[in-house]
Amino acid sequence: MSSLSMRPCGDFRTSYKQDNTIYETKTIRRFAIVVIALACGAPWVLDAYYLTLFIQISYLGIAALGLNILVGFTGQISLGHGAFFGFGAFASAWMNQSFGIPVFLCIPLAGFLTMAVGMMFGMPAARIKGLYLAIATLAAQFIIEDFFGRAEWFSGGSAGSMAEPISLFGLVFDTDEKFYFIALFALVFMYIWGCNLMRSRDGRAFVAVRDHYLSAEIMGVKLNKYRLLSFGISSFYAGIGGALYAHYLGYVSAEGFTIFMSVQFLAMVIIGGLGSIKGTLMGVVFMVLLPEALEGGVGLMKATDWGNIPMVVDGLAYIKEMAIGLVIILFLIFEPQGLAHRWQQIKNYWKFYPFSY
Amino acid sequence: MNFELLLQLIVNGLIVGLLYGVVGMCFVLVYKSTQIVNFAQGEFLLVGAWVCWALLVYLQLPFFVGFLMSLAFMALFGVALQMIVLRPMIGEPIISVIMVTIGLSMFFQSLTKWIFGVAPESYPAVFDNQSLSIFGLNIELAYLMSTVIALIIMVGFYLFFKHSKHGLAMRATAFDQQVAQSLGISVKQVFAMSWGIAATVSATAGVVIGMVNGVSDSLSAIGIKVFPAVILGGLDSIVGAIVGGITIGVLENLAEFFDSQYLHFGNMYDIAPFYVLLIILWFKPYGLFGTKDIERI
Amino acid sequence: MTKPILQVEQISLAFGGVKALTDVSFEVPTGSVFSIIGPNGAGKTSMLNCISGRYRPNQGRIHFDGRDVTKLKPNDRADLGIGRTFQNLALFGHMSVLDNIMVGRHHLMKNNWLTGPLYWASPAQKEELAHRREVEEIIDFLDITHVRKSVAGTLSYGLRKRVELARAMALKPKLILLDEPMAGMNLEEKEDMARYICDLNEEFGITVVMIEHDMGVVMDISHQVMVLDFGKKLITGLPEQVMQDEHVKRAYLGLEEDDIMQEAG
Amino acid sequence: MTQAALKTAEPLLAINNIEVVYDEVIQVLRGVSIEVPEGQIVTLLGPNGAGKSTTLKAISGLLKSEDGEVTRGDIHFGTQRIDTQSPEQIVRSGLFQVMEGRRIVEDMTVIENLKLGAYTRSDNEINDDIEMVFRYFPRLKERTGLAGYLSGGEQQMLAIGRALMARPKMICLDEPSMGLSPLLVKEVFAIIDKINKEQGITMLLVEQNANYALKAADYGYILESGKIVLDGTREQLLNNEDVKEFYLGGGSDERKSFKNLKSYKRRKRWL
Amino acid sequence: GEDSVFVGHLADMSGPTAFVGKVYADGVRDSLAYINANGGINGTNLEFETIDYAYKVPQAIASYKKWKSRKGMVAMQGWGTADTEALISFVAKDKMPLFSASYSGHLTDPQGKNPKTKKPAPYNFFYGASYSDSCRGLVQWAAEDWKAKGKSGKPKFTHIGANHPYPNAPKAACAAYAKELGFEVMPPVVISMKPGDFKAQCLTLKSSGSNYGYIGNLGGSVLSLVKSCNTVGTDIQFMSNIWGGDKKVFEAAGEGIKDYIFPTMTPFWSDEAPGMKLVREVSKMSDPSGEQPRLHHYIRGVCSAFFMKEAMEWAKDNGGITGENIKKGMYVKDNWVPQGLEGVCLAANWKADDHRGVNQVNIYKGNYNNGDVQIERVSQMTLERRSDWLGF
Ligand SMILES: Nc1ncnc2c1ncn2[C@@H]1O[C@H](COP(=O)(O)OP(=O)(O)OP(=O)(O)O)[C@@H](O)[C@H]1O
Ligand SMILES: Nc1ncnc2c1ncn2[C@@H]1O[C@H](COP(=O)(O)OP(=O)(O)OP(=O)(O)O)[C@@H](O)[C@H]1O
Ligand SMILES: CC(C)C[C@H](N)C(=O)O
Ligand SMILES: [Mg+2]
Ligand SMILES: [Mg+2]
Repeated sequence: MSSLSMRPCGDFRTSYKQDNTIYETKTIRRFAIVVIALACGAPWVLDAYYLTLFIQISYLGIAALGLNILVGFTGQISLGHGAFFGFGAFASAWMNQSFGIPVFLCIPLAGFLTMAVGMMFGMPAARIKGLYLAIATLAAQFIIEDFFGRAEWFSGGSAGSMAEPISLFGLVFDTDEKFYFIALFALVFMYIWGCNLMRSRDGRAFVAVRDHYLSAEIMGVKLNKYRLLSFGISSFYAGIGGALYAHYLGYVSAEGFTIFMSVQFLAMVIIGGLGSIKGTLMGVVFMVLLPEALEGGVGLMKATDWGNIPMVVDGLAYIKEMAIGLVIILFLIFEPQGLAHRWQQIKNYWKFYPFSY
Repeated sequence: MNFELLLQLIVNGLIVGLLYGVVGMCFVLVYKSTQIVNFAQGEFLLVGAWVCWALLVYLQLPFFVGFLMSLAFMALFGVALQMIVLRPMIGEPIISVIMVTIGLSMFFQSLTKWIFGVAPESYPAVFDNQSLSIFGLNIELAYLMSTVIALIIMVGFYLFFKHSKHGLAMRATAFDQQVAQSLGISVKQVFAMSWGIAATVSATAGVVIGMVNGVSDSLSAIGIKVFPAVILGGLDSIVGAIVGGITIGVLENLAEFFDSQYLHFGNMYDIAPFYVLLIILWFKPYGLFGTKDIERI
Repeated sequence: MTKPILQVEQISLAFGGVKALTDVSFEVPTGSVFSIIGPNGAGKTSMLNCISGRYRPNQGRIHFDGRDVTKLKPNDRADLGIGRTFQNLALFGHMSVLDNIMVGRHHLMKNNWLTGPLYWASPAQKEELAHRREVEEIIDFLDITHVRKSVAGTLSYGLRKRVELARAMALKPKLILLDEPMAGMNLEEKEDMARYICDLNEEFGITVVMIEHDMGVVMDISHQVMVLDFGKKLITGLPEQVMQDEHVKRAYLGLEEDDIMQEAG
Repeated sequence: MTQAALKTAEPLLAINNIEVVYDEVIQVLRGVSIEVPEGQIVTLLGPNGAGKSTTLKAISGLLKSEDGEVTRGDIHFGTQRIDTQSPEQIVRSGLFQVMEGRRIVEDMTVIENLKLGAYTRSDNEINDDIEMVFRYFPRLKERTGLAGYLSGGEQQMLAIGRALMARPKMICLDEPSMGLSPLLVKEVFAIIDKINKEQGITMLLVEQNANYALKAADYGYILESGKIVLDGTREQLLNNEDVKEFYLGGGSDERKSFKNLKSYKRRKRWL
Repeated sequence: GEDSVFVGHLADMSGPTAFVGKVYADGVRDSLAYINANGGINGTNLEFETIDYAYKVPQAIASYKKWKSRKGMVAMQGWGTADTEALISFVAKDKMPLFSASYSGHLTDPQGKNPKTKKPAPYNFFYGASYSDSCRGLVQWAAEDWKAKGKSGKPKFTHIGANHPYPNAPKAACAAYAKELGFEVMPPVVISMKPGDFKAQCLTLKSSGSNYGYIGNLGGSVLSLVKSCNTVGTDIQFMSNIWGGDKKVFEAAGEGIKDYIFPTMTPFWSDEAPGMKLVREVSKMSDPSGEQPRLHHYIRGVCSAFFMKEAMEWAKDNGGITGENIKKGMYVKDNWVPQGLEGVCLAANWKADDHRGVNQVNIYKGNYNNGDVQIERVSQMTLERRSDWLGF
């Protein structure tokens, strides 16, 4: 019962080091390495469409991981993540344009700049809790969005701003095939960073603050520092994601970073599984592929007889939107704890197979 | 200083604010009894307004008949929604439930667009005279009607929560669903009731706004607009929702005043309430009337 | 018993009209087991909250280890070496038992959000493992090895209490505050718990302040007992002395003298 | 009362060989059968994690909200089968649970909490019953603030008082004496006894304080690791060597001191 | 040479601009289908796909990439300002002509000649006068109107619109020109893109005594503005951009919309023009009855598609239908009107260094009287091709 932990059955470790790894078993670790190695070969196999999807997954995934650190691990809801994502995009473009800082440096710098902004807006977190805080971040969303439209010097105002492609050692990452590697590297790096964060001191402090902030404080955790810091780190991730997005697209428009985007990030995190790093990635993949899959479904529907009546054809766009809403609803009804949880249950099931308990 | 403009803006703010207050109350009602932050609140307005519009335009019903019928429909709608979608979520993590309401909002927004199109439509004229002059400001009669309705609804809400055992049950459910169940409270019933009421009252607001500005998918934006109002007042305070709503209404208009007269920043009308919200929360972390969480260990 | 590690001077605390504590003073000698008993609502937990920093008393001072800590934040007091457990369990429900206990090491560790994520490329790994080793010792000591990877929230009540104790011990405290450590336990578990408390007091030299309603335990393992009633200090003394006090008997134990020994089991 | 006599009396509550699984994988109860005859007090003892609270939650239908499920066996209350019913139906049929850890509604006042207890009733004697609760627990009357600020003992009293407000046929109490001062433990058990005697309310009592529990009860079960390992009448259990040693303290006549315990474990004979 | 070529079509039929997006998209879609059904590009089949990207930039980019890599797209019909601008550098790099419905002025400078231009847009084309130029035309009209009404003093001009790229696109350019023409330019009034209660803003307009208001938004918010301002009782002459005025707006606004000024680039559905025959044929592609009246945005979509078609035909004869050749094809003709659309599409001139295809604005005035929409032409303006207006 209680000793029934989520670990493979016959798995013995002889040192704490082995016990402290990110991956539960050697097999899984090897598997992860093989997947990454295979991923490196993707540009030679997949066409740009798939690469674009992957690149989307990567920059959104990085930002979503940041949100999960804030929402899932520290327990503070943010409705302003889209705006922070946008801030990172503009900040990186701005630093590159205005100060001529090379792009590959601008990206981390944008991360830190966004972190600063995130912490500024996270300041109320020291005093405000729960949904009140969520709405305070909603305010941040609108205030920052308004700022994008207003601050010509920073964002180019309504005209938007240009972002140079990344170049490193004379290599310009301006095609999908090339950018793919940047995206892959960034994704892997930021995910490992996240995994490590969560298994070290500050990561634990975040979770402690989420689970029981009063006792966390008594255990020596500086409450306000960590509440603020989690905003900082989550914005840092958002900033990095945003900056990648900017230099991938080559152009940043003030229009893109709406409350809808923030909500989408939340959906990714919740569907993936709050407080799960692996889950975040699953959620992002889900949310990126869903519209694409539905697009395919819509195509199939048009081909059928009943699908070809005018009411349906004219409404396909709405049917698609409705389907996205519906899938989210159904998904959460049947899997309210997210994909990560389902994954865990499947694993457990097989672990004990054929004994169900 | 242009006092006339200022006065007119303030009156305008009061009246629009009252409407925010009514929508905010529904929001609070759902929150108070289910802990759910309802992101589909705006869609209640939307669906209600479209249904009423359809009854009036297609079936040519007299206004008050169509209006009451759409309210009845919305009560059923709220209950059904709760039964089909939210009931299975009872006991699940609150944030997942909130996400479900976001999904609902996407769903109904697209559904209404599909059925009714993206073009705004006007209601048939209800009053002979569309507007009335107060302090030199013309105010739509529909708004005055809504003021009366709002006041009635507010008193009703107050009595309900203070004196009926259902009010108690709702509060208990909000505090801890498991405990509520153990006391014999049917969590499902409580949920159904609060969603039904919220949908009905919101639809009232939807119809009123629709009469003034036309019905279109943007009605649902009111759902976002009441967030600052509700938070300002305190998430779980009915009185707070009203005060918050009126405050936000007046604030918007004051922001417009100072912006247009002095600052010329542009967009202050929409954005200023959020600045003020941040400032107020800094000093009153639970809004003006929200109850503090009990922090005992 | 040497000089007091904790000195509480004339603490008063009120919540609105409720006077939780009135003018309470006492001293806890270094290395002792000091019990606080008293009827429900007497202000015992409030007293612990004042010591650990959760409540700020309206009046009075608290000295710990020669320092005035009255105005310090809870986390700073943890740094100084005050650990505690809670009456209504306050574990980090979704964390594993191991992580719960590792949080106790928080103030002793140095790696942060920049060095931690660089795990292998920074001293973080070494530090984590070193602390892990010490935590495992505590886990061993408290006999919770078998649940160390379980999620704390799913454990049974008694185990959770033990994990709380482990977490408090992980702080390396000089003073540990225990709020009803035996509540909800059966005899066997109480015995275990009593043994742990004695051991951590004797072997690790940690001073213990304990609130407990089980008179058997209180009498057997404490060096001194203080009785609170309606927020006021009634008496401090050796366990036997306190039990003899007429007022205590009536207001708290509700027993005749002979019953005490018998009932306590 | 003999065991035979008990068995013949038609039980008010009958649990038949139930198994409970949490989260689809964690099995906690492995075939538990318990009978509670009308008008009696039955106690359920057992170490931490044995599954006592789980048993109670299975009875009151609250398992579902914790991702738990009764996968085998059935539970009857009177003539109804209740393991398929919703918690509120169960309460309405007269079975009330006082949950572990008090669980009062912290942001309501004492009176409001009591009124909540009477939620399923529609008569107008509620105010009389509030007075009755105040007679049992006089100190609650003085607490007018929010219940969240009551001390632990006061909260426990409120929880029991709230159960009385429902005028149930049967109350399941989960560790009512936890965290109470000796005087109050005594009081609470006295009140439990009084309620049982005066109002004839049947009780299923989960307790750690075996001394009191067995004294109050007519019959007892011992649950370990999800199985009933022993049951019997009060006398039988009080005289059982193992029960004495592991639950009551002092198998022999001498009471051991907590200070000088041996750290070896003795084997229980029923294992 | 090729059997078929692929054209991608991005449309917003469900997003925030669907109010007109659907209408315009139908025009493009029907045209492409019509072209295909009638011999394609001189025998080359015109394959196309319409994707509703709901005005979301990332979705637009993903669709673009998909078409580019999988379908070998040679040209694209696009929609909004945000996505078109996001695609500028992609289409430039991929040599992919993009015909958008974003008339943002800074898409008109293909070589970055004007120092104000942020980013040259060599592969972007649109049919119609830019937002800036239409606004200039309206301002010119306003200046004449002011004189004609015999008013004295400086007329006051106000830009009204959301703080978004699309309404903002002509803001600075138009204000500069208004000042040139002797207007007093008031601080802009911001109203959201969504319909709402704009009484506060109308009170501002009223108290500032603004005479001419340029509306940069579309559809619903225009309606709300007109309604709110009527309630408040402003005395302002509204002039909207091309998306803000059409029959549907008047019908939805009902009584109360008065002397509302807006520009067009094509005739209306009920107008008679030689080219309208073809337009009606095109319309039958999705409405076989041919009865459904189409808004003028639809017809603009038709023009956009047929200009592209003729450039493709040229390309086919001059080295094959590739993006690069289509671009060249756009520069070949002067005063170019697609065949069969005479009197429908205005004569256009795209040049390698100047993508201001059309510099003409037709200005209309609309009214709603007892269930009847009355629209009359009030003026036609031809804008100078000033070099400092290129890309601005
Ligand atoms: N945060 C608070 N706000 C208001 N009143 C409080 C608060 N904390 C404690 N009290 C009140 O102070 C008094 C003492 O409470 P405390 O929890 O210290 O009692 P206790 O001695 O620990 O009792 P128990 O043995 O039942 O735990 C109680 O009457 C309680 O209601
Ligand atoms: N929601 C849950 N999910 C998973 N496991 C659970 C859950 N609740 C309880 N358990 C497990 O079920 C077992 C029995 O728990 P239960 O609370 O019934 O014990 P108990 O006998 O009441 O113990 P105590 O005396 O400590 O209250 C424990 O091992 C516990 O870890
Ligand atoms: C109607 C408008 C919002 C769309 C337009 N094509 C644009 O420039 O974005
Ligand atoms: Mg206490
Ligand atoms: Mg239990």
